Amino acid sequence: MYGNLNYSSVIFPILPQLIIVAAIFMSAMFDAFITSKKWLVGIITLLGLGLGIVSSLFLWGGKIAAFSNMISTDDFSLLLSITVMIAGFITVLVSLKYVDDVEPEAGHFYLLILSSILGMMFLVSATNLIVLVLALELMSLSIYPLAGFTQSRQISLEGSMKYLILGAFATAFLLYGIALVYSVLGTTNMYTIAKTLSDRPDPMMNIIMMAGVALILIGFSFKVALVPFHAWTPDAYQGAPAPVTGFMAAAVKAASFAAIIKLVLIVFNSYHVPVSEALWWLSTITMFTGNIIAVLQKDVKRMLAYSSIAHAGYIVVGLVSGDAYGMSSALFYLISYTFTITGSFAIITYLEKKDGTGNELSDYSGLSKNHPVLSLVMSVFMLSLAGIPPTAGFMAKFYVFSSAIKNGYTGLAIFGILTSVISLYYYLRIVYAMYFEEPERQTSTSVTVGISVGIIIALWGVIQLGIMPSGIMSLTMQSIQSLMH
Amino acid sequence: MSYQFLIILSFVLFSIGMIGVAMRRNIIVVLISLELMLNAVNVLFISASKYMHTLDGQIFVIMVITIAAAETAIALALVVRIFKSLGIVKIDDLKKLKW
Amino acid sequence: MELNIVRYILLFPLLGFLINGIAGKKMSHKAVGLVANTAVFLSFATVVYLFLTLISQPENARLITDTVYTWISSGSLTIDFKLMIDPLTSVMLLIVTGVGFLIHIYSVGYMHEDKSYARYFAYLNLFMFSMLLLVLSSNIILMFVGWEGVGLCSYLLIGFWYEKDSAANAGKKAFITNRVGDYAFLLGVFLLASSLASKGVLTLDFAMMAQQISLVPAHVLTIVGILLFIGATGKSAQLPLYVWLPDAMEGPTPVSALIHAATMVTAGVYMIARMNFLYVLAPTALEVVAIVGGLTALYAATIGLVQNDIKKVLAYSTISQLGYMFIGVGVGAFSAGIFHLMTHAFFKALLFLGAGSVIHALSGEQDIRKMGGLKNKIPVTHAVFLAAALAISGIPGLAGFFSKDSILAAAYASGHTGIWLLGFITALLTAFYIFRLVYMTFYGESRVDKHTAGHIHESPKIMTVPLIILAVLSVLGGYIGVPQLLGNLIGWHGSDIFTNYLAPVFSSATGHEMPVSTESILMIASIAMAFAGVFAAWYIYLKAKMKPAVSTVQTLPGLYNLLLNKYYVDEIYNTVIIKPLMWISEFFLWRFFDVWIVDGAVNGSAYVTKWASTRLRKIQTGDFQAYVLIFLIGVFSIVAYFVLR
Amino acid sequence: MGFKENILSIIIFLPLAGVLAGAFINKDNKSAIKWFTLILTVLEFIVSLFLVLWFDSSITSMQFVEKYSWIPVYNINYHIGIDGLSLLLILLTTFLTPLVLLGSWTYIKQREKEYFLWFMVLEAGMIGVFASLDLILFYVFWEAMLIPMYLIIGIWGGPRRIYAAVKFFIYTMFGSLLMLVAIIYLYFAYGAQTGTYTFDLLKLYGISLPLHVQAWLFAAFALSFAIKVPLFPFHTWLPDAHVEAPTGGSVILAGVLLKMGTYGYMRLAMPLFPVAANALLPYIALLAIIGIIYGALVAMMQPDIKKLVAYSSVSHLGFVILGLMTLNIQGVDGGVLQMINHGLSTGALFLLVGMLYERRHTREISQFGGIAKVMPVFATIFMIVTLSSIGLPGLNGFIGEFLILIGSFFANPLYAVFAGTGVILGAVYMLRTYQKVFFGKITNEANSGLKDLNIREIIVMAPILIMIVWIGVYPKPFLKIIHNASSSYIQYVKPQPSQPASAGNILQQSQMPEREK
Amino acid sequence: MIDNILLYTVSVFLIITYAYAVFANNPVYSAMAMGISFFFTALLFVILGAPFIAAVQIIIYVGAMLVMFLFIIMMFDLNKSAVSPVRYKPSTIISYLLIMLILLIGFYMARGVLRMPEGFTIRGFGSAENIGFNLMRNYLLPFELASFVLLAGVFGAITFIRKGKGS
Repeated sequence: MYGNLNYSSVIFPILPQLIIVAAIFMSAMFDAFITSKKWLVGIITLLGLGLGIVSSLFLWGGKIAAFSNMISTDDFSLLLSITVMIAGFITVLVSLKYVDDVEPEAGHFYLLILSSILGMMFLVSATNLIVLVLALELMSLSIYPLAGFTQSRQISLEGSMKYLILGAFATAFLLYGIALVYSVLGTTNMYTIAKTLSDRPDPMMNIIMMAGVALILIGFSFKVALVPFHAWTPDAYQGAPAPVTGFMAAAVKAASFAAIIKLVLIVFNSYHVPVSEALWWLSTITMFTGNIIAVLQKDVKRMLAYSSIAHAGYIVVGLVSGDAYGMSSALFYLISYTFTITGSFAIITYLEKKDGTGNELSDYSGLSKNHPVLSLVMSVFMLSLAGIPPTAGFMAKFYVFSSAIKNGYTGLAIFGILTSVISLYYYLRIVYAMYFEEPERQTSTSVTVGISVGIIIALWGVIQLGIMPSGIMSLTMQSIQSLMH
Repeated sequence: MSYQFLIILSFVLFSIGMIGVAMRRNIIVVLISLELMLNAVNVLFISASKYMHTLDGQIFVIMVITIAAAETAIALALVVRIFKSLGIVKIDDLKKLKW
Repeated sequence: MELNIVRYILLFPLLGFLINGIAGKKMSHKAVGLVANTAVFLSFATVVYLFLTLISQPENARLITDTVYTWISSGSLTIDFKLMIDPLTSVMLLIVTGVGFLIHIYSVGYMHEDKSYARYFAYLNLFMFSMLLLVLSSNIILMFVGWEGVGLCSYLLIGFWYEKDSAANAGKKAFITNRVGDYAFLLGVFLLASSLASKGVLTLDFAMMAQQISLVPAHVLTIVGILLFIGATGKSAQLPLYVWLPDAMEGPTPVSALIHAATMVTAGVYMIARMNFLYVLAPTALEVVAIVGGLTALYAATIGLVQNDIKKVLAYSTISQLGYMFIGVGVGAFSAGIFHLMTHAFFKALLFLGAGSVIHALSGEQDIRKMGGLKNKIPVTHAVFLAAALAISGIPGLAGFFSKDSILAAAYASGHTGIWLLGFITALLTAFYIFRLVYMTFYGESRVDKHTAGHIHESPKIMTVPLIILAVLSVLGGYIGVPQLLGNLIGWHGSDIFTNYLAPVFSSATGHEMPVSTESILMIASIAMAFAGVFAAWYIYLKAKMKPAVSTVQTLPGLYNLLLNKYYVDEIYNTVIIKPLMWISEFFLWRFFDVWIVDGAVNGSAYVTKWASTRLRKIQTGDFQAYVLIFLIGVFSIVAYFVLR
Repeated sequence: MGFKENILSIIIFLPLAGVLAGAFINKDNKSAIKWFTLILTVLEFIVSLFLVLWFDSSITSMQFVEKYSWIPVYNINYHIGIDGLSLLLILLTTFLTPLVLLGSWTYIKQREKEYFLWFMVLEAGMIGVFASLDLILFYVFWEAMLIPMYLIIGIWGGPRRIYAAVKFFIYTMFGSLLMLVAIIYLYFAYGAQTGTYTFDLLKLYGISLPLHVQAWLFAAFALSFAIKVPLFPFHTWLPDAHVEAPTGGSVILAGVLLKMGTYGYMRLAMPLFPVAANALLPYIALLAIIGIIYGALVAMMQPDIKKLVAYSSVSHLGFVILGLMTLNIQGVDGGVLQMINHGLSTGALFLLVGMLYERRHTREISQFGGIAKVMPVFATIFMIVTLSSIGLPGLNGFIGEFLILIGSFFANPLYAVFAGTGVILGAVYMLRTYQKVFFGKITNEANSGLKDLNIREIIVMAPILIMIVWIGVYPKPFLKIIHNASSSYIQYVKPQPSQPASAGNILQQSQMPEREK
Repeated sequence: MIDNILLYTVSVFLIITYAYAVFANNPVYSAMAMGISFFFTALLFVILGAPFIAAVQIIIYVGAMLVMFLFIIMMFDLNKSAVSPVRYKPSTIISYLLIMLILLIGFYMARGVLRMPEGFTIRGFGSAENIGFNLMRNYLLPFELASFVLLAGVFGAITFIRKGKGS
């Protein structure tokens, strides 16, 4: 009775996920057997991630629904899986030495990374709310401990604690929202929901339904840190160990935004009017608050936390416009942001001292004296964050704002532009700390292989997307298309 | 018995949990309130599944319980750690990170 | 007729300038002087040659042109680097190169111990170049190049001894005052050009303009004429822009002779003569020219009465003589104006050079109250100076007489009695102040202080020879323009060679006839005036040992001081224009507007951002409950938005 | 792919290649770096001379055009090409850069390698701006070029360099970002109108939009360029940037960067939105005139030479903009020529001031006096440059100012009447300064020992002086190059002669035929 | 009828226990109250025809979580340290008000619900067999994922419990 499962049809769609699972078990075993030199575990992880990327490339182009429509593997999910896996890849590369320095014998760091990536991969491919929630939780529950991973630091624990409780709180809201939707429609399958909604002659404005949609939106807005659900972000980012912060900023954002895109574009398409109106407000508030508060930050990680809030706002600008064009622009932004932010945090990781200090702006002054190349690269990342050509950040902003203008949200675009002028100030702040000020401390340690490789990958991404963005742009478009039918 | 009543019930329960999270200082109690909120969600799911005649609700509840369990595990571990290394049990004593 | 050698007139001084300017420091004084003088002499020779070829032409075909290249070409506006020589030009050329050459020679002696000798001659050659360009140019823009070029040279040469602040200031003053004039000049040119353009012909070439000028409405021409004339007042030191010329005496004396007496300052007169085709169609403008000229003549003469600096006296006399010239052109007697320009060039250059020789003799003393009785110590200088003085005061038979008389006659004939009267009085004053100068310098007992008195010496040959030549010119120069009236007495028809020679250029100008009787009366009257002036000077300053002068000063000191301080014009300009402008620029525009408004706006926005940041970050109190609160606010508002919309 | 076909790309990317190569030179081997960069930039200049060689000034269309697909998704192309305007500005860039490098030979005491390499990056960026015909490509170069300038000011600048650099960067960025929005809007508007979505400048010229839309878009462009120029109320960043920047920086800033603003007006803002341009033209002209007088007056009172020159730039650039606003051939020709002139003379002024600063380490005018005695050569050169900058006939400044003034007189006599006062004031402040610095007795002992220019510095100045005299004496070739560019600019912007014939119009028609040939 | 009475009584008790759990001063009491509330919830589930879930509820919540809570509380006797359970400061007051508002909206929502289907129970709908069968078929993937969630929980717990070099 249980026998007639067609295994190929089971294994194929989730091949990348399975590879990650395998990686998890492998590295768990290594972790158990190796007492020191945990970076070997990291190597396994890298292997797993590499294979995962390859396999997802191998699956590219098809659209397979599996597990009785629990998930569907399509270009959208694959593109985002690759993105998060790259983010994870860079993060692991960066933390190889870091983990051994900060928390020796803590090999399960890599396990947590892997399991969160697993969660993200299911999150982006889920077509059923159950899977969605489970994946989300898998991701979050692996991130909370990562955020508090360096227990020697009070701020780390504190950030993790706040993140955890608020996260659980948000999850409760999300679940309640789903429950409300379910209580009206009686199904949790996304496509069914979309169909039932669109079949109604009137886009059903049932109040419970609306509340459910709102709560679901809130649940995810929390994950991507839109104001006013951003409160955890600065604390968690500042507290978390540098590589993890990068990972959070890049991968978690990407995956959660993917989920939002799916919900907005597919599931609640019938509600796009109220949804995009709400998003309009959220994005304006977010861009404004994030950039304004970041201006005076002294701690680089905290500054980048606020900046990541602001960037979430810019991505939402893409969502506001609501059509495939805008969505793909948001995707592009996510990808470019992933490269940029992981790269920046690779450098921050390198500069962070064992006791977690070394993130003050003053620690960056005169960096270009000792590390000309490093500071040059850092400036490139900063300029990319600020959206100055020829970097990925510019192309991303260009894409997003053009989508907004195309759909008649010129005001939003102008507002975004103005806030990004503000953002220019604090990104330049880092640049001129590195170039114009006199060095206060000597960082003599040389850059490790892992970090340098990670930086190189990130830099490649930033430049590539900045100068030859066409390929990725079409990919994002294509993946959005694959999502829509 | 009416569907509306059940929904309202779940909502009331959820809100009480919410109040708890919003106002209790003791981390443990905050966690308890979170559990209660999730439980309220479960109530809604079950009643919905009764009225919708679909099993998704009930399955969902199982998953929610699982999630709750895992969450609590981590949370409590973290509480222990914080208590041991910082001696803090009141959540608003965690104020090192601000601005 | 097209002759390519015209350009050589310009080329030689330019070469001289370049050689002396670049290599001069290395070369010996002799070499420098040689280069400079040869350059000028060569161009003088070329001029003479061309002059001969010109007069060999028939009356109506006296025109030599030389198109070097197209200078500016923008759209339909093309400005050629084109030179032309017609009778008017040829006269100017002869004056400029001739007098210029003499002054060059003189300078060799005068400047011989100056350390920046090469620089001096480089500038001088550059000046020759610019002046010749001004004269030769066949279109008004090219003329403007020369116009500004001479301005530059005068700036450089006035400030030649730049270590003296007074010199540097004088130079700057000259340049800027001229700029004011040039501004008006350019506007005039633009107005002319645009009004021609609106008729479909855009040209700035004199000949072309002369043909098309009739297309332009009269009132426009009047404005153009006045604007151009303002330019002329700047260059030729007329009211109200004359202020720079007296200060210009800071420069070396030969420079004053060449630039500020003989050539440059007459550029304005030349320009108006050149533009006669325009002015005859704009009588109002001519009116203005004549009136300003007359007023200036009298005004400057009055100031000249009381000045004690020998060069200052001559400076004011120059201004007043220029006024005469403007009267001449202003009443439409262009040839008379030019004639006076020529004679004035001779005797005024002579006066300056003579003064220079005196100063040279007294080793730098310029105050005539510290002179006197030099007659026998420096006889040659005295002689030539006297000749020039007689010439300028219009004693019959000398150059000045003929030119001045023809101007006055023309003024009267054209019915400008008032202007004639101004000129008439000025004649008296001229004779008076110039002989005051002569007597106080050369006659009476010496007031020279002792140690200079020791080594008073006559200037060397190289300086005196040019003086003598100029003296001859200022005595005989007038006979090429003998008024027809006198010509008739000796039965010499066409005695006024000069006017006839220039006639083709001024064909458009209409001469006025008047009865022989009136003319002869006028002539006698002015002769009387001249003698009166001379006699008055003799009586006051020689016979009565200046007691009358002193007593006059005592009786009305106000008037005396007014004159002595040049009617306080400099002070007025200073307080009315310069000071306020500076104040506004510094305290309003810069320190207030730029700093507080323009800059403040930008910095202000930065401050606002920072302020907002400090306020806004306060919501991030590390307090968990606060976070939950913010969260709940968000939840509430969004749910409310969705549910209640 | 051939030298002649891709010469523009070669000119753009040669410096960048040089930077890549130069990055491998050991940073302690200073002379090697200096020589390397100098030789490379000279080579660059030589290559750019081929442009002149092959430039056909008789055809109106763009030349040396290269077009490769860059971002097909958006139909963004790597589309470059030049006309007379761009040609001259590119030449100016390649001409000034080596001189600047030679000029900063010994002045830069720290981090030479970065300095010289950044300058080559800067050069590439500037040339790219002048060459690109695709709006996005233009924008990319436009902003990419800010970064090297930011660093040059910030690292090697004066005491308040950070303030100046940040102000420069953010203020410029503010304008250009608004322009970006306008560009994108234009893209979609054109697409909606014609169905083909493109950023191709030459295509976009054809677009016709309702006035209010045009007005907004034009405002965005105009603001961005006005900040760059800088037009009167937007000049606040200029004095700071100039004063704080190192000599080389100031030279390039004044010489080339400011021209990008005027270039923007002529290439983008005006021709893209002719209707709005014509509507707003008087106001821009007004600002330009205010700038002329204001700049001159404020410059007159400055105690710091560099600041004085900076404000004088405001005045001169006012002339340029005024020329562009006249919309008749003389004015526009003059405007373009004046861009070059200002680049030369103000660039030279900054070089000279730098030389003085290197000797005395102060720029306070009151600190000097009587310099002419100890530094005759320097004084002479300074005098020539001063004269050129106050527009003395026979030097380059005059040609430009004359054409601009006569053009503006044709457009509207009042323009010339007010702008003309700038000529007087220019003489006032330049000569005052010159007198205070060079004339009089040496009062300050520190000045008595000053050395006159050494041979290197003379070599730096010589080419500029030659150009100054050349343009002044024989400007025809330059005007010839400019002519087609400016006449087609006028054609784009000028409302076709429906409105009453002004002098300008007639000039326009009178020289139409010669454009056909 | 019986159902209704049962339902209402259960819900009343549920609310009471909830309230007590949230407002009790002593964490131990809160925990106990939570446990009791879970019992009532289970009861409710049974009424609503989900016996299996009810069982799971009892087993996991009461059997695992409650014990865990109590264990932690006892181990570090956190109950002592909880002095003033509720803080009355502006933020709290505001949140009170907000929550009241939300409650109002909630009732408004509930009132707005139209055309509610009539509830009736199919035999064995919520039975262990049915659910188990479905878990193994349609819901295989969530089931597996749940296991990973728990795994992640384990990792997380390890992270914090193990002797880091910080402590």
